[in-house]
Amino acid sequence: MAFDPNEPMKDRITDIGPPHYEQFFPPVIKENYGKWKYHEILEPGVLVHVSETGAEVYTVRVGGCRLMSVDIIREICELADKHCDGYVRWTTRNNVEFMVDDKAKLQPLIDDLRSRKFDAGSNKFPIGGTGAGITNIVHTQGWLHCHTPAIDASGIVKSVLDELYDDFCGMRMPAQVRIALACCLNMCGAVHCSDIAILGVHRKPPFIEHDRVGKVCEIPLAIAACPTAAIKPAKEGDLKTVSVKNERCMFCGNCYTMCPAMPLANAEGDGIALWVGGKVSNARSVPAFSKLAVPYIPNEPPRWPTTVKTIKKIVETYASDANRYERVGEWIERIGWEKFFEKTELEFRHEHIDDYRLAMTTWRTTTQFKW
Amino acid sequence: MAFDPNEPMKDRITDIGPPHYEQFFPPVIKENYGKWKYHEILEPGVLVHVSETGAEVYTVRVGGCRLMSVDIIREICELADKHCDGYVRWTTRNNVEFMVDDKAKLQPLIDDLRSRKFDAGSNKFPIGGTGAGITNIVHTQGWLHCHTPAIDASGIVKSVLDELYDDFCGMRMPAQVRIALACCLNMCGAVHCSDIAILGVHRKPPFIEHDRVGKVCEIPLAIAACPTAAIKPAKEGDLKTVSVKNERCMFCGNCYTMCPAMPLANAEGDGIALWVGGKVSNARSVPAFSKLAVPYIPNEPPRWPTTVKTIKKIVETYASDANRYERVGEWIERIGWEKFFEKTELEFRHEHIDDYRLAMTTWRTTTQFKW
Amino acid sequence: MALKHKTPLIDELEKGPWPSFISDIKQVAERKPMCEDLLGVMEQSYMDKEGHWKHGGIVGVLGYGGGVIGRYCDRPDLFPAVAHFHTMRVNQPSSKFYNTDILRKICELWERRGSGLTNMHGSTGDIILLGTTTDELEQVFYELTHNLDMDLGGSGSNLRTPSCCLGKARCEWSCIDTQAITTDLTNEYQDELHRPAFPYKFKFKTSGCPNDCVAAIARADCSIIGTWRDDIRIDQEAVRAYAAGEFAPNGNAHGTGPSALDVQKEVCDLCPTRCIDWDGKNLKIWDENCTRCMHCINVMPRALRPGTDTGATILCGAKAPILEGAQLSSVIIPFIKMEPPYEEFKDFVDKMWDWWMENGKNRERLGEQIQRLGLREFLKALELEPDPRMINTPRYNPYIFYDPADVPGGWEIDGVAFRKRHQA
Amino acid sequence: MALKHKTPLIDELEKGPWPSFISDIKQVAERKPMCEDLLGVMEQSYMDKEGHWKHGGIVGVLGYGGGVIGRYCDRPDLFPAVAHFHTMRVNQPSSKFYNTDILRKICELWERRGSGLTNMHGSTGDIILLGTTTDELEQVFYELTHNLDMDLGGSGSNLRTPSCCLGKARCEWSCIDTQAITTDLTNEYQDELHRPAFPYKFKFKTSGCPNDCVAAIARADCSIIGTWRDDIRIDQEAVRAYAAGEFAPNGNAHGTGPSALDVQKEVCDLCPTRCIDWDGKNLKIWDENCTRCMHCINVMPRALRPGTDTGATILCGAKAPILEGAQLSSVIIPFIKMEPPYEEFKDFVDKMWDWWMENGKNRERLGEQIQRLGLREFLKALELEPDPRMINTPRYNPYIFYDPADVPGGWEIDGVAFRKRHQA
Ligand code: SRM
Ligand code: SRM
Ligand code: SRM
Ligand code: SRM
Ligand code: SF4
Ligand code: SF4
Ligand code: SF4
Ligand code: SF4
Ligand code: SF4
Ligand code: SF4
Ligand code: SF4
Ligand code: SF4
Repeated sequence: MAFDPNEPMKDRITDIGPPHYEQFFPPVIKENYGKWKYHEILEPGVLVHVSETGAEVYTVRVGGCRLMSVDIIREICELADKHCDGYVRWTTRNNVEFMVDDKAKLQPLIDDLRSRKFDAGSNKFPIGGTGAGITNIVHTQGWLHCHTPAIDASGIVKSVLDELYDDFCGMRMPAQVRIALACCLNMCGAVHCSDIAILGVHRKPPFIEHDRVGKVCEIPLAIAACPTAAIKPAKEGDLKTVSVKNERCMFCGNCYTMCPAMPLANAEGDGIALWVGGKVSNARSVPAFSKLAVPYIPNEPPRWPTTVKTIKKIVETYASDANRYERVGEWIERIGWEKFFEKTELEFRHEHIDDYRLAMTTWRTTTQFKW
Repeated sequence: MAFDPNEPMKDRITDIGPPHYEQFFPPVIKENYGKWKYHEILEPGVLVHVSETGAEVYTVRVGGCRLMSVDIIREICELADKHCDGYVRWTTRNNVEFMVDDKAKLQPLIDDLRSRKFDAGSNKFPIGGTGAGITNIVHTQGWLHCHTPAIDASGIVKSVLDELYDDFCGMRMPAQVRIALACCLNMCGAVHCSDIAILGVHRKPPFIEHDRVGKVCEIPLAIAACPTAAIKPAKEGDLKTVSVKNERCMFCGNCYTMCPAMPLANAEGDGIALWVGGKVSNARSVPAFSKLAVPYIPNEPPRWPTTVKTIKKIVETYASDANRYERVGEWIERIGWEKFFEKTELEFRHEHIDDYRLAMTTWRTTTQFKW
Repeated sequence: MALKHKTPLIDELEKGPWPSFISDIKQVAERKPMCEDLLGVMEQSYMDKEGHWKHGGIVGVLGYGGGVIGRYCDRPDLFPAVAHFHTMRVNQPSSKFYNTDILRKICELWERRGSGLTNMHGSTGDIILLGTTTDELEQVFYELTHNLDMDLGGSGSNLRTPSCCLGKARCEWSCIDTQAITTDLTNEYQDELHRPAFPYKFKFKTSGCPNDCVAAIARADCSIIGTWRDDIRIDQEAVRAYAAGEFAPNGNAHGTGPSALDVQKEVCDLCPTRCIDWDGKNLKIWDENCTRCMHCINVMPRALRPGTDTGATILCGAKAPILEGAQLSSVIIPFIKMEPPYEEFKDFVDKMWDWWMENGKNRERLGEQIQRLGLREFLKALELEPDPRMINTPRYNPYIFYDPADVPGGWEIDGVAFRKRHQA
Repeated sequence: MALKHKTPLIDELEKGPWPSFISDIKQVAERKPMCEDLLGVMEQSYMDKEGHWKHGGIVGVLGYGGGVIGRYCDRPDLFPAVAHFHTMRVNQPSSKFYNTDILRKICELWERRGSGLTNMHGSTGDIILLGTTTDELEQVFYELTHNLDMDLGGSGSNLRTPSCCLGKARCEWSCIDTQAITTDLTNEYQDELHRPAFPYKFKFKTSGCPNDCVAAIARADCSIIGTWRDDIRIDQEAVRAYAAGEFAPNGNAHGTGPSALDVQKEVCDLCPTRCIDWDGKNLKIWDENCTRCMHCINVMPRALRPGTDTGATILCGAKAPILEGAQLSSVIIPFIKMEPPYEEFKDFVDKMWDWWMENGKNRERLGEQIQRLGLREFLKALELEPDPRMINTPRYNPYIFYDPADVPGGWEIDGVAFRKRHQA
């Protein structure tokens, strides 16, 4: 049976929702559901969970490009069939997890995973992403699919993870380090609460295609889209259009989301801002936003060397200076921002000082600071 | 020589500023200026400061009504002449300090101060206000002099300090406790950063005397005065006046400050809100605002029993529960607000939840809380 | 086989140890022109330092208001195979376990009717089928529903695909049945998910415990996070074993292997409420002061476990920065039992949505609406009592909107009587 | 002697141990009708639960735009002696030491020409002469300036009377000469103090050290707070003496007398940056991590002292809630030497006021203006470089106003070239 365009409603099935998760559980998972007692990381990327029933499940976590072709998924299937009775899962950060219910099955799986490489040389299934290491970079579409990006996504992630590869496969960090990337201020992902966040930023206000605005945009929506009320209705000759008060624009791109005739992508304007010290977990300290570390780094395709180097510097400074269990933000909280900038040798600039709605809550209202 | 109203500018002296402080320093202060080495509180209200030169100065601090008649000032002068070579000072919290440069002079001074009482029985010069005790209540004018108060000032202060008298004369608190009172939201004093703050609040919107507004107010100023933009220009018949959107009014009284034809004082509406946990010093924790503890207590002249009782309860809970050196705010920070309300048996109400500009920064964005 | 476009820049991304998405795409590009042209678009972007996708048009499947993101190339002259390149969001099974059967079916379908490229998974949690043409959309949908028992996820101003951590499936700490909750909510609210009727998007995310492995508190308009109300379970012998170095601390997250744990320093001193005492023999937790931050449990998984009176904390309002700035979710229900059929919770959801839809401005997220109208108004609509657990601190500004119902005479002042007492 | 009005309510305030202001006023009321009627007004207010003072009128002395607060009773029919009851603010000597000679002169003057009641002192720091009639104002001013060498303080939209802690006069911790600074600024800015030219009021307050005994950080548009840049001075022997119980901890603030101080618990563990080590013999402070919070010094005044490279931190913007909410002052100059003639500081003040006056809206405090226009603009006007010490945290919202000067081509986008690269 196939879809018949002439009778689109025929046999139509809707609103069935996702397939039930339980059918995809490997037997050991199903049988021990809710009975797990403790876990241990045997080596980076390899976990064992032990059940109250005595059962054990061994998990091997591998780094995934979350951009996956059917070929690589099929290769994952092949591995899963071979080692894992045909089951596999993805984590919330786009890693792939292979599970076996017997220690004996573990090493063959690991060996198999390690052996697979792309022709050009990169690993297909790097093992790691556990514990006090650097796990996969959560990211978004970038130049590969979206219409509002200021930067690419996958290419930057690849470049950064090549540099941090050993820390994906290791656990020498003081605590877990979560890196995320979003290609524009929409922040599709939790970059606003990441240990290190890579954010695409524009730096030029939208240019307005007056001849198109009236045709392709709903002007009131474009005006309402601007958080700083920089957009006003305007006329160009007979055309109903809008004008932008450039001094008020902080390049959020929300106008472009509502109105395609106001593009702001630009090779010279766009680039990367780095943010640090966010977290999500409630462990020890409360969830926190990431704060600005570097206001701007130019787009440097194909390998983004300045971004990569700067992140590496932050990671190494953190690794050598933080206490065990201290997330990046907890570390900075302890040493103070003045020391963070000193130790990482990053420049403190006017962009670091907030000037949006809650700005005053970020100023230092005490004589407590360090020299 | 005296002022001649017919020749007001004759011999006029202006802009001479305050008399130079140095002429008022007792010799021991002048000689040891900048040379003090350490101090000790000998007993509540009695300090010794020791100089690098070996000199000592003994200070006896007494609680003052800062509302002082010339009679009591003259009595202070009499004491200063008798014991202190004619010098005396006031502290930043309106206590009076008598200083002697010899331990031998101390006890006679203390005895003399203790002996003096008003005919009706109250002490003229209670000794105390030092260290981990409760010092004088900083306050404002109230019904005695100001035009915008929601409460009296001196009478409430007297009632509260009668109750807390032993703690003015003692030092059993975990840390210093600073209480302040302001009779309206203008907050003339540091009540916004006090361990315990007593604040006069209105609860009825201004009523508008339409026949006077145009005459006695500058309408644009009255409109601009409203933080929530509740005031709009209006017409009553021919009269230019204003209207108030009552739902938007949060009773700040700023419109009345600008426009006498918009009074909001009202026996049934007005009363007291209590705030806790503010501090000013940078010691250990950073300066902090006081937070709402009790949204409303009716005015209960002449002795404000509910206010007095509530403050006493907060003080006693703090005294028995906090660690040494812990200010009220530091204590609450440690135990959490849920425990504060539980332990003090105060009701948590909708008024406690902020709804002004920075409100969202006060919400709890973590799963961390106590049962 | 030589590909259509020269791609010297992105070829650089084949180097290095991390899996190369370029190498992966190239595998498929050898047989799929769409992928060939996609590589061309990427190379073009790498040269221009600007993306080459047009503002999305509205495309979709009949009767659904979401699930498809329209996408067109702005250089169809150069890259005709990706002139259309729409994305389909397929609702993932909760917590993303699969068998190879379903995965292979997806691959087969998407190789046939799409680009052969996916995101496993999208940030919201969907399986993203990346790139197809308009005419394929209905076909894919038909096959998905008929042959794969799968359905589309959300996009647009509607409920978005709920997601969750793996919870009880493989984690010892889960206080709630994350998969069950997520699947139940997804099914219950199919209409909201597929037919946009909201002011803007709305997301549910569910984590089994406060470690929040699905980042619910940062990314969901309604965050459901497992917790407990009773005492942390302690196995004193295991604590002593940690101290003695018999186990690896923190589940060996630091790769130390079994090694003596300084319980005082690494557990007690890092407890945010300092509510743990360790005398070298026994661990005492003053649970009344515990904020269930998980730290001690994380460090000693073999000795400590969450309590057994479990449920969830419900927090609302998280979102990304657009428009009014980013928000984390705030505590709305400190504790709720989350057991099927989740009636109390769904009752809460209904009230929440009613309020939001009634008062919501276009493109106003729930969190922004709570900001604009006040947490108090939100609680009123939910018929919930204020609780200090909802706030970090009571207000410090004195601008209180007193309720006229609490004031004798309400908002009225008798002006005539006033002026009798007070001359003007 | 029986007073004019029956005052049963306020008579209750004569009871209890704390000094009774009613008893005090009554002393004077026996000979001064103003005080008699003032007691009547108070009693009336206690009955009505409403104050009885009218909105202040503008009264003052010639050539000055402040220093007098006009006040009229709203029941002159009942209380004629206080129909006028204006307040005069007299600039106190810095840190409020007096000799009895000057105090007696004040008393004599105010008994003769005013109510005989004062506030010692007003919240801003002035001597408040409470209550006189309009015709006495010039007389009092004349006598103050001619006979007492005293002058009026501030009120209205001008500089307010600066005030300070007693600092080096009797405190071992003062890092700056608080009195000297306060007196110098007061004299330097007499014009600003007496002739309103500002958008609103402006306050200076100066504390000798971070304990901030004059609450500068909470109450001054410009807070000057003493601090140091080098190391805390340690007398190791004295530390050991504290540990051994030879001294009273915290200057005996807890009334414990000499008693063993648990240095680890009461000092090291309470240090906010945990930068103190104590091995039972020696105290080591890692000064590079010290934030000069004063705690350790407060607890062991005989062992620790601030460093010797002293100066001040300048913070700006504190104010009460009206209009935009209360603010604490924020760090603007982390460190400045404060030595006469304070040129660098005054240069800063001039720039600050220029900016404020140029941009200030009516009734906008400096702190509110910084809020409205941004700290960055303020720093620019001051020609100060941004410093992380000015903020608690860098911005977390991504709404950055990038400077077009830093962007190639500034704000311009070449639309034609863009559309060549990208089809619409
Ligand atoms: C598999 C996964 C859940 C899933 O449903 O897919 C998962 C699984 C586990 N997490 Fe997680 N977490 C997973 C995403 C997260 C996230 C979400 C995220 O990063 O986007 C967080 C919040 C991160 C944050 O705060 O920014 C998260 C914060 C934690 C924490 C708290 C750590 C902390 O100190 O802040 C723990 C406890 C620990 O590691 O000690 C934890 C612990 C665990 C444990 C040990 C739970 C258990 O007993 O099984 C699991 C193995 C940990 C490991 O990898 O070392 N998990 N964990 C996710 C793996 C992501 C990946 O592939 O890298
Ligand atoms: C006399 C006075 C200064 C003046 O110029 O008049 C003063 C004098 C001293 N203060 Fe103060 N402080 C004075 C107001 C303040 C204020 C301002 C206020 O309360 O409005 C503060 C900030 C209060 C706040 O944080 O809310 C203040 C915060 C401190 C602190 C920090 C305490 C803390 O832990 O937060 C210390 C250190 C200590 O006590 O250990 C201190 C210490 C001292 C010392 C010990 C300094 C010294 O070595 O001489 C003095 C005697 C303390 C005592 O009374 O126990 N002084 N002190 C003020 C007396 C007020 C009164 O009559 O009660
Ligand atoms: C595909 C995905 C990114 C990805 O690579 O994974 C995505 C892609 C887009 N998001 Fe998103 N968002 C995606 C998850 C998110 C998340 C993360 C999450 O859901 O956990 C967020 C942050 C959380 C939140 O909801 O606030 C997110 C916050 C936004 C926003 C800002 C919303 C806000 O209130 O601040 C926009 C802008 C908008 O809605 O106009 C947006 C808009 C968009 C649009 C539709 C672009 C637009 O302006 O209309 C993107 C289409 C890209 C494309 O062409 O493929 N996307 N978006 C994610 C959805 C995949 C999935 O269904 O699984
Ligand atoms: C006398 C005094 C209270 C006292 O009992 O000590 C006082 C009394 C008045 N203050 Fe004040 N303020 C006094 C110190 C303060 C302080 C504390 C300080 O200076 O350290 C503050 C808080 C700090 C600040 O400046 O923000 C203060 C914040 C206000 C405000 C709110 C200003 C704001 O920006 O939020 C107003 C309202 C206004 O300016 O319109 C105000 C207005 C007033 C007026 C003039 C009433 C009015 O609405 O015009 C009061 C006249 C009372 C009267 O009739 O006697 N007063 N006022 C203080 C001045 C005495 C002195 O010179 O020594
Ligand atoms: S972050 Fe921005 S550019 Fe990237 S996928 Fe989301 S909406 Fe598109
Ligand atoms: S980019 Fe943002 S700030 Fe700039 S005009 Fe557009 S909506 Fe406004
Ligand atoms: S707080 Fe209000 S009522 Fe009290 S003196 Fe100040 S302005 Fe007047
Ligand atoms: S009292 Fe305040 S909020 Fe109410 S109308 Fe007046 S200015 Fe506005
Ligand atoms: S959130 Fe808690 S229950 Fe869920 S996977 Fe993470 S640690 Fe386990
Ligand atoms: S869960 Fe957190 S708060 Fe509770 S006892 Fe353990 S470490 Fe302390
Ligand atoms: S602020 Fe510092 S210098 Fe001034 S009196 Fe207080 S403790 Fe002494
Ligand atoms: S002054 Fe404060 S921060 Fe510095 S060492 Fe002492 S206690 Fe620590």
